[in-house]
Formats: sequence, structure tokens, C-alpha cells
Amino acid sequence: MKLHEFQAKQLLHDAGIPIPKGGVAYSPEEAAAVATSLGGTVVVKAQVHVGGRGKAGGIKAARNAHEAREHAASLLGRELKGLRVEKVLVEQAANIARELYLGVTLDRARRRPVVMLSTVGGIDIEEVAVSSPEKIARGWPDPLLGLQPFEARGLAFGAGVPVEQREAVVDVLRRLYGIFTAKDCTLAEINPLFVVADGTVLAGDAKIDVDDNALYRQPVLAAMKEVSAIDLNEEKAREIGFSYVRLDGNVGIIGNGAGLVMATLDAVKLAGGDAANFLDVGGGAKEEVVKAALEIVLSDDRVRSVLINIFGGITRGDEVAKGILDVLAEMKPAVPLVVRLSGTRATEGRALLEGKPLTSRATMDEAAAEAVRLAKAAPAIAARRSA
Amino acid sequence: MKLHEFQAKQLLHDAGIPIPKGGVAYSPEEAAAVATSLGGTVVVKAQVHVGGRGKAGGIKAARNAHEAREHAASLLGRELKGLRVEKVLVEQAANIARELYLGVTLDRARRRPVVMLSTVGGIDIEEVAVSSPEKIARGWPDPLLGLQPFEARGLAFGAGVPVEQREAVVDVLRRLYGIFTAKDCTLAEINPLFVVADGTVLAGDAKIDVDDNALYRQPVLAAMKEVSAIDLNEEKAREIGFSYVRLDGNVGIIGNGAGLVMATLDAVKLAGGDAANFLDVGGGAKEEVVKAALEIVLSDDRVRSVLINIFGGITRGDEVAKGILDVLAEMKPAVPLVVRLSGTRATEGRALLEGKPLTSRATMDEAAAEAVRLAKAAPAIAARRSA
Amino acid sequence: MSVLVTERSRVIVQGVGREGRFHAAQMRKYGTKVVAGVKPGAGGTSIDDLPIYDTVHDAVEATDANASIIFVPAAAAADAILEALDQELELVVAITEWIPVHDMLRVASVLARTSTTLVGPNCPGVISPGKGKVGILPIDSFSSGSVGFVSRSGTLTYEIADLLSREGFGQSTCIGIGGDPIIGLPMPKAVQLLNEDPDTRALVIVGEIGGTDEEDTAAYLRAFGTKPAVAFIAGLSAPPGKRMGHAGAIVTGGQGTAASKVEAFRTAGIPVATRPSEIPQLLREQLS
Amino acid sequence: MSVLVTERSRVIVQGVGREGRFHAAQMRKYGTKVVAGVKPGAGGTSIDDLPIYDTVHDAVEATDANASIIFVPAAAAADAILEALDQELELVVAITEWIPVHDMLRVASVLARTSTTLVGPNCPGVISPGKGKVGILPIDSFSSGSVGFVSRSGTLTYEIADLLSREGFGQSTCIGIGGDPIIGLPMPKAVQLLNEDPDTRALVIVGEIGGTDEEDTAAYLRAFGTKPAVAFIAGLSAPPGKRMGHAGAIVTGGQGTAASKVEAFRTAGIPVATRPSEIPQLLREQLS
Repeated sequence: MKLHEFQAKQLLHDAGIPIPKGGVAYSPEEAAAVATSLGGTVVVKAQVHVGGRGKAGGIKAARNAHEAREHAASLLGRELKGLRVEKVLVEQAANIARELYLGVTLDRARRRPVVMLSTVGGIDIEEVAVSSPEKIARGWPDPLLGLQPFEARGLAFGAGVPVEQREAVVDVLRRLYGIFTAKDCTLAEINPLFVVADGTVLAGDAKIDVDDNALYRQPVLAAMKEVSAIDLNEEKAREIGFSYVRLDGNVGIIGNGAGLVMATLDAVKLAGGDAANFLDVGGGAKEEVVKAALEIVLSDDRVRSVLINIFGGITRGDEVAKGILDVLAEMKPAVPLVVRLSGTRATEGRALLEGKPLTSRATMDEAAAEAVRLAKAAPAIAARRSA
Repeated sequence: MKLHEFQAKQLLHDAGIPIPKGGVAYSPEEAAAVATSLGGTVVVKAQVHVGGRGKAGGIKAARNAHEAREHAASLLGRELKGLRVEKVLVEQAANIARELYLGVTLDRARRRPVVMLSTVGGIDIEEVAVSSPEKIARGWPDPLLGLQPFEARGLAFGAGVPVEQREAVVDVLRRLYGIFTAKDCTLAEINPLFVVADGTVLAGDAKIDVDDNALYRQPVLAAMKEVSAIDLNEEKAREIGFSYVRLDGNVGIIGNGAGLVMATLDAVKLAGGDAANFLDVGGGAKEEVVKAALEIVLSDDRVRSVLINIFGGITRGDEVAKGILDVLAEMKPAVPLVVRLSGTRATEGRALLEGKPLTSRATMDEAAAEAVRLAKAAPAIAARRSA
Repeated sequence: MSVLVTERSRVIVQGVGREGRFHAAQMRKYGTKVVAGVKPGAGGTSIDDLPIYDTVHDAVEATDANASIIFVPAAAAADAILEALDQELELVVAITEWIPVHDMLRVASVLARTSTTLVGPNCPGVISPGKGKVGILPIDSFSSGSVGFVSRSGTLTYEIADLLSREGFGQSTCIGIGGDPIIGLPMPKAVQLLNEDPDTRALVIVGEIGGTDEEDTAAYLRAFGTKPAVAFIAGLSAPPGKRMGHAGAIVTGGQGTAASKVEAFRTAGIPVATRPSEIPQLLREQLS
Repeated sequence: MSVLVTERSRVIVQGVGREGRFHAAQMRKYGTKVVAGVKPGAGGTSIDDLPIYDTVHDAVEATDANASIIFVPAAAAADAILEALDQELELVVAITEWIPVHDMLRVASVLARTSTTLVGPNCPGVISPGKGKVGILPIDSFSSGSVGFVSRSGTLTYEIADLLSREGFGQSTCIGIGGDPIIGLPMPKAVQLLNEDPDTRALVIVGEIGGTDEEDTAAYLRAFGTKPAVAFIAGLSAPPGKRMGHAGAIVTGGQGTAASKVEAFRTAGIPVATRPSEIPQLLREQLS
């Protein structure tokens, strides 16, 4: 789960890391009011979960409340890289002498947190990581000990942080690591950390991602969750207990097991098609679960065919078949279904589906090819509906 | 540093451990007021740092406010095992079904915290530890991990905690461990933990000792420190930076290094005398430090002779001698001084002391024997003063 | 021989709810010695003829178990793993899904100080066909033989094992290492176990997007590989930034793409199947 | 030979304030190779001809040091010890007094995972007379020979070393283990080092009230002792519940009494001196 910049900065502030003064505005009037209360030059920043927000025109400087109002008006309601801007953060502009990068995330291979510090702040750190990795100092603290002062100091020396800022940067880095662990983050990043003209430091921007698996023990963060229209099916699927990811194609996919579903997406791709979604019903799926999954996939207007790929291990083929038959009876779907059942009680399942209005295939490859062929052949649902 | 029961219970309460309702009273009237507000039977408990407070008559049940006032009146101002009672804790009486013991302290040999749990609560746990050690379940959590739920559960099973209380006891034990680490304790103990008639648990009494070395980062606890009259010299010595412990004898002791001072006390004992104090001036003591130490020892009316035992390593014998000469010049002490200087620049030091009104001896044993002889020969200071 | 699970495995089950009980029965049916269950407060009772103990300590002391399988729900799973590690078992298999990643970071740090092998979490476990299984893998897909099989996936493992078995490629041991970002037995180490196992003659490795374990595995095999190997990577068509069901299956910051993993294996001289169905044929070519 | 400190010891000094600089000079004067100082922010400068580095890492990399001595103030001392442990030095001597005990609990847990020997904190350090010293011990009291000497005390160590030296009992290595409740090299381990050192022919052990290290040492020597030994325990006259200068010197709950320690050594066949001045004579009797 990603936090918005203003939410992330609130966490920084609570942890004692200096942030610019500012406030969130949902309308141009509110933006003007915040700018007035701050005085002087402000920055108006769109609060959307996209990278490269600045380059995309999502950050604008305003010399006064009037300009702040105008910038807010131009940002609010607009789409930034496909996401609608519903609020802006209005912040006091800082007199920036230089910018640093501070980040904490997971190093999967080392099975440790990795703490990163660089004097090349403010730009895309992933590019720096590839082009000049020596410009990023890295440390891997033991999670049982936390980031020790000597480790943070070593990173500051390694990154070449100017002597005047060293203690402040070490302090911010240790507090940021504290947030990373206390708030169950998978990413906690300050980029840039401003070194202001007077020598003090200030978090210019912040990115925090929280581990979804830990939200149950982070009620304050869980409450920050926003469900956008586009995610409604993902949210519904999560509540039922399976993983759903919206994709760009038109072949609806249902399978059991994340790896198998990924392989099914790939099979669709190899057959010349594109999946509309990833949907894993999980292990041991019963009749009603299969039914719920089909309902979600069929509610997607873009879907032109549905591929159901089940390898029965704990999941039983006959249970899956019953779920499919239920949906056929109730919903009479307008798009063709292709079913591949294999493994435990697949024979029984296939027998149940015999003679029903769907296509049965023996292998994943064959089923994928057929689903793609049907999707290409089918007219758009919208067209059929209006017919 | 020891906390009073009411202070320790405040920490338990803040950490979410249930404690009886109650309040501190500094007068019989306040005690009556607390008893009235609580209603029903209360317990009036002297707040003094002594063990076996109950057996010594420091805890009394009162059926009403009138009795509470009477008990408070009888306790306040009274001495309990040599310590004056200045406040009492008035608490709601509990309907006790059984009592448990919970404690966390240091296991020096294992270099770990040790967590203890026993269903034999309410009595002297040290006696139980000797007579029936099998009645105390013990665990040694890794301080980097803290007391894990499985460890706390294991202790509850090991101690035979009744199934109805298991979860509550595990919870209290983990919170108590949390206090132990968060508050830099050397001891955190609930004895007894009441199991009340309704099955819930309640901390009946609590003992918390805080690491003096960590008080600099525990400002709230440091503010709880009380200096009693008897400790004034200890407090003064601590401020200067050396260790002073009041003892029961009449030979004042000054030395450098804790081990050497302990050995000096023992030498005095072997010579048939008793030390009035332990005083370690530390390493590298200079003139003014020696002077301050002598002033503290001489301010003790019980002292009949003073033994100064310095083995010069980093400490220089001539510096020590100068400090002694300063005191001799300024204070003209009424009690005899015995000085033993050895090690670095001891010859120079001894030369400086030559012909002065004090006794010089070459070895610790000889110096101790002489100091004891002089203390026995000397009339009491009080007597001399009144003369 | 086989790795991790053998005839001498003696297994306890931590978490004897519906799922734990079902799979305890399945493991026993397969001939695995399931010797005890652990359920705090139920010590002294028995469930489905399985003696139950309050703690792992008690269970191990009473039954001389050397392995554990964990079905405890996510919020208590790290504690269950630590309890198992504390008893210095040889093998711990954590089936549980959705464990917070910071819990696993702490577990991984403790694990580094023990001699225990932790498989999972979020994994189907380990099966040495014909010898035993400590996991939830459906036995029908597997047959005994000499192919060592390591996979990050569950169902895909069954599918591929089924393909292998049908084509006569029985397995020495199949290790489902799990789909989480932080796991006890990362792919390179799992592959190393099988590479060093004298009874394993060929390797099948099934990876997926996310992390760099496949690249590290390829690097290991390039240097130390002694056996024919075939790989498959799921998620070639997965877009960056999207988590594909498994917590660990995500391409972030240009890292963890299927293309990079395929490239790494090919550079190490290991053919990569485009589809699972190609694996048996590629294996046949490697072995000939 | 000698233990812990030898001619090949290369020492860095963490904390180069007044005390650190003074003792760096003293150690050098004794012939010890003091190769660098560590002071964050002063890297690249030098103090009293000693090159200064920002971090222990940098100092070790540049000078190939294998030991460190720590004078950093109490609040930052645990961090300094952890920094030294992180570089896997062979020996770390922490002179600093007043370190919070919970800091040392954490350090002890990390230490258990390393191969470093930590001596102290709150200790005078280690001297191998004639070979080198990593500590603050005044060299005049010591002379080279074959008595291994372990002590919890500082000045008392000098006093007793002085007595030994005067009577012709030179020392192989003297280890001042420190007076805190949690120390890096507890007495039984320090004694074991000397018991197993071929160049050490006899042992002198100086304990004090508090803890059970003396009892554990006596038990070790009873089982494994191979050399004549003499002990002395300070604090026979110390009342219970009073802390005698050292944080660790306290009798609590009936544990840590001098009487119990004396008894333990006598039971192990080791004579215990009533006063320091008796030690040389007892040693002579043991050796004859």
C-alpha cells in the first residue's frame, strides 16, 4: 500500500524529521487559504500515486495565494499519468542549497533491510543505481539490532555528506529507519532531503510503501487506504480472499495458484492475445469461490473471453465444474468460456461440463489458444449489449 | 535506584498491566480521603525501600475511612527497619483467589535477562529459589529479540499456571519484560500477581530497580529519585564522581579503585575494626579530589580514625599527599589520619608527608592495623567536641 | 538418498486446525512419520490419533521429532517458526501465507544463527517421492526418480511435476521454496542442495518474476553446476509494478524481470522453456 | 607465548580525547604497536603522530589493525564496541565505565555471534609484560614471567602484581576483566585461556563479591585445572545489598557472597589468601 506524500510526511514529522510547513487542499480556495497562511512562495503538489510527478507537470511553484489558487485549479480534477488528482499539498518553498537521497527498503537476496544514502538527490535514484552505483552508499543493518549510530555514520562518510550536515543526516537516517520498522514499511524514502541555505535539513519529498500483510497491526495506516474506482474489483477480490490484478488485455483469466496463473497469462501472450486480469482463486477453491471469481471477471466490460485454468491438487475438479455450472445457470454469460481442468477429480469435472455451452480443452496451451481465438472473434460486449 | 511501590505500579499501569485502584497519601487525612473515594475495604501500605515490609507491620487492612486514617497515622513518621515512613499507598482490597510470582532480572553468568514465573507467589521468592527451585519456571530471552510469545507461553506451562489465567499471565509477563527493557531496569517484579475471585489478574505489589548508569536517558525515572538524609554523603560523592557507601563502623576509608577499597575494608575487619564507609576516589585522582573525599569522610561524626590507602598507578602519590596536606592545613581534623602510599611517585608523596600530624605506613596490612588501633583509642568526636 | 525429507524424517504439526489436520492425515497416508501436534492448552489430548503437546519443546522431547510443518495463521506464524528454531529441528516448513515481511526479516536474522533449514513461508513444502512429504503437495503428481525440482510456485509445481512424471522423469526431491520476498531457503541454496545430492541426476528450476534469486542461481550453476538442468520462468507477460499473487512476484525498479532471469539461465548454458509443456522435451535433450 | 596481547598486536584507539591520547602514548612507550586513532570527522588528520580515521572500518583497512581499545564515553560506548565487533577484530578492550547494563546485554548477544574477544568494559585492560599492553595498567607493577593473572579489579591488580613482581613471580599475561555485571570475557573464560596457555605455569585469580563467576571458575578448574593456582576474594566484610564501587560488586538475594566464593575455590583445592600480601607465599607453596 502506497502512502501519499502528505501522509508520508506526517509520519516523518511524528518521528521528529523536519518537513516544510504546509497543508492539504481539496479545492483551489483551500489551496489559496493555505498559501496565505504560509506566506511567501509556495509549492503546489498533486497528491497522486505516480512516479515522475514533477516531470509530468504535477508540481508548480506559486509566488502568492493567487497563483496557488490558479495552480490548484489547473491540477485538481486533471489526470496525471492516468490517475485523477483529487487533492494537492501546498507547502512553503525552501531555499535549497543542495539535495540528498535517503532510502530504506528490502534487500531480498541478503534478507536484510538495505539503507541507502547519496549526495545525488532529487532525481530518479533507480537510474543512478544503474549508471553510477558508486554514488549510493549502502548498508545492511541487522533487523534485530536496528540501524546503529556507527552504521549511519559510516554511510554518511561513504556518501561524502558535507561535515556540516553529517550529524543531522545521521539523525534523519536513523529516524527514517525507525519508521521503516515501526510502521511495517517495504519502502521509506526521502528524495530529496533538502539542505537549506542556513545549513539545516528538510524532507523535500517522501515515499512510503506499507506491507499489506501487516496492515492488521497498523490501524492508523490502514485507515489511510483509498480505494479508487479502478481498483474496485481488486478490493472486492481481496475481501473474498483471492488475488486480482487488472491488466490491459481482453482475455479474462481464472486459475489456482499464483505461478500457474502467471504461466497462463504467458500462454495467452504466446498465443497472440492479452490477459484482462490476473486472478488466483488460491488452493482448495470450492464451488462458491469459483462462482465469485467468475462474477468478478465477467463484470469487466473489456473481457471478450474467459479462460479458466485449474490444476487440481487440493482443489477438486468436480467442485470447480459445479461452480462454473452455477454461473452458467444464473448469469448466462455473454462471453465464451474456455475451461481446462486437470489433476484431482478432473475427469469427474470434465464429465459434468459435457454438453454445456463452453469449450473444454485438455492442456494449458490448447486452452489459451482457444480463448485467444474466441476473444478475437467476439464482438465487443458493449456492442452486443446495445444490440 | 529503587522505585517505590506506587511509582512501580504507575509504570505497570502505563504499560497496560492491571493494578488495584488507589492513591498516595502523605497524611492520615489524605489517607482517609483516598479510602472514602475508593469505598469498601482498603489496604494501607507504607512506602519505604525495605524488604519484608508486610512482616514488619508496614501493611494494614482497613474496613473504612476511619480505620484507614488510624492506620496511616500509626505508619506515617514511624521507622520501618531503620527507614522513616513519609507516605502510604491506600489501595482497594482485592478478593484474592491465588497469588503468582513474576520477575525479570539479570542473569550475569548467562549474560541474558532471566524471566521467572511461579505459582508460589506472595512470599520471599529468594527462599523459594533456594528451597524448591523447581517451583520457579525460568527463561532467558535473547535481548535482541525480546520475550517471544512462545517463550512466555512455555513459562506459563512450565510453572503450571491454571489454564483460565494462562493468556492473561502471558500478557502481563510480556508487558513486564517490555518495562524491564524500555525503562533500563535491573529488576522488574510483580509479587504477588493476584488472581482475583472473578478470574482476572491484578498486580498486588511491584518492585522495580533502575540502572543508575542509564538514568541520563530515563528523565522521568530520574525525577523520581529521592535523597534521604542518610544518603546525603552518597549523593554528594556521586556528584563529585566517586563511589561512597555508608557502613556501620568507625574507621573512615579512602582508597583508589573499588577492589583495593574493598580489600582495605577487609584488612580493617581482619585487624579487628569496622569501616565507617567505602570511598573510592577512582583512577588518576588529583589533589582537589583527595581533598573533597577527606572532607566527606571527616563530616561523618561516627568516624574515629581515617585510613587513606593509595596504590599509585595512574594516580600519583605526590598529588595525593598534597591533597592531604591541604586538608590538614585548612581543617585541622580532630581524628587521626593513617596514610599508606605506594606505587607511582609514592616516595615523593611520603617525603611531603614527613613530619606532618599523621601516621604513615608502608603496607595495607600495617596501615589497617594502625587505623583500627587509633579508632579504638580515640574518644568519641562528640565527647571531644563537647569537651 | 534425497534431500531435506527422507525416511527418517519425524514430523510435528504446529497448528492443528482444519488445514493442519487434513494435511497431517495426507502426510501419514503417504507414509511420512507424523509424530505429534502442537496446540497450546491442548497438551495431553490427542487429535485424529495424533498426540498433542502444549509446546514444540514438549513435543520434541516426547517424540524425538526432527522436523516441523507450520499451519499457524499469519499473525502468530513468526512466533511458531521461532519456537521451532529454538528446538534446533533439522527442517521447518512454513506453509502459512501473508506473514508480515518484517516478521520474516527478524526470523531470517535468527535463522542465520541456527543449523535449521527453513522452507517457506507461503510454500507447498517438500516431497521426496516414495520416501515422504512435509508439505501440502498432492502426491498424485509426483513419482520417484532422479530429477531434483525447485520451484517458487505451488500449483505450477504440481502441473510441471505431473508433466515430468507422465514422461517418465521421476523426482528425487521437489522443493517448493515459496513465493514471499523473504524466505528461509532461497533458490540458490535449494538448488545447491540438489546439485550436491548424489542421487539427483538432473535439475528442473521454476522461477518467476521478482527479486534476483534466479540470477543468483544461474550464477551458482555456471560456477558449480554438475548436472543437466532446465529452467522455466513464469510472468514474462507481467507488467512492472504489479504484484502477481505472490508477495514476492513483482518487478520493481527494473529489477526482477522475467527477461533478465531467462537471460541469466541461458548465459549459464541452461535452456529455458517457453511453456511448461516444453520442459520434458528440453530435459530429454539435456540428458541425451 | 602469551594470550590476547602479543608482539603482533596492532591496536587502534577509539576515542582520542585526553585519556585516550595519554594511554596511546603510554602503550607506545611500552612498545605496543598503536597504529591508528578513530574520531568521526577527524579522518585524515593526525594526533600525536597517530593517523586518525573517521571509522573503525577505515582504520582497519588502512592499518591492518587486529585490536582496539575504547575510551569513548558511556553513552556512546556500546556503539563503539559494536563498530569494533563489526570489523571482526581479534581483541577489543573497553575501558569505559558506567555503560548502561541493557546496552551491554545487547552487545553480549552480538558478541556471541562473533569470534572477537571483548575484555571489559570498566576494566584496566590486558598486559603481557615485555610484549605489549592494551590497557591502562601502570607498567611499573608488572614483570615478565609465567604467572597468569586474572582480576575483576583495577588498582588491586596493580597492588598484587607489584607484590608478585617483588617476589620474583613475573607474569605471562594479566587480564583485568572488569567490574561490571555484564562483561565480554567472564572470569571462567579468561582463566581457561591462561590454563590452556603453554607458557603460563601458575594462576592467580582475584575475585570480588557479586555474581557467580568465581564459583563457575572454581568448578572449571576443579574439572580441567592443570596448574597451581591461588585466589583472593575482595569484599569479605561488605554488607549485602550495598554496591561496592563496581556496578557488579553487590551481594543480592544471598548470591555473590565472598564466603561462597572462598568456599568454592577451597573445594576445588585452590588456596585462598586472606590478604593480598599472603598471595606470593601461597603461590610459592603451590609451586614447591
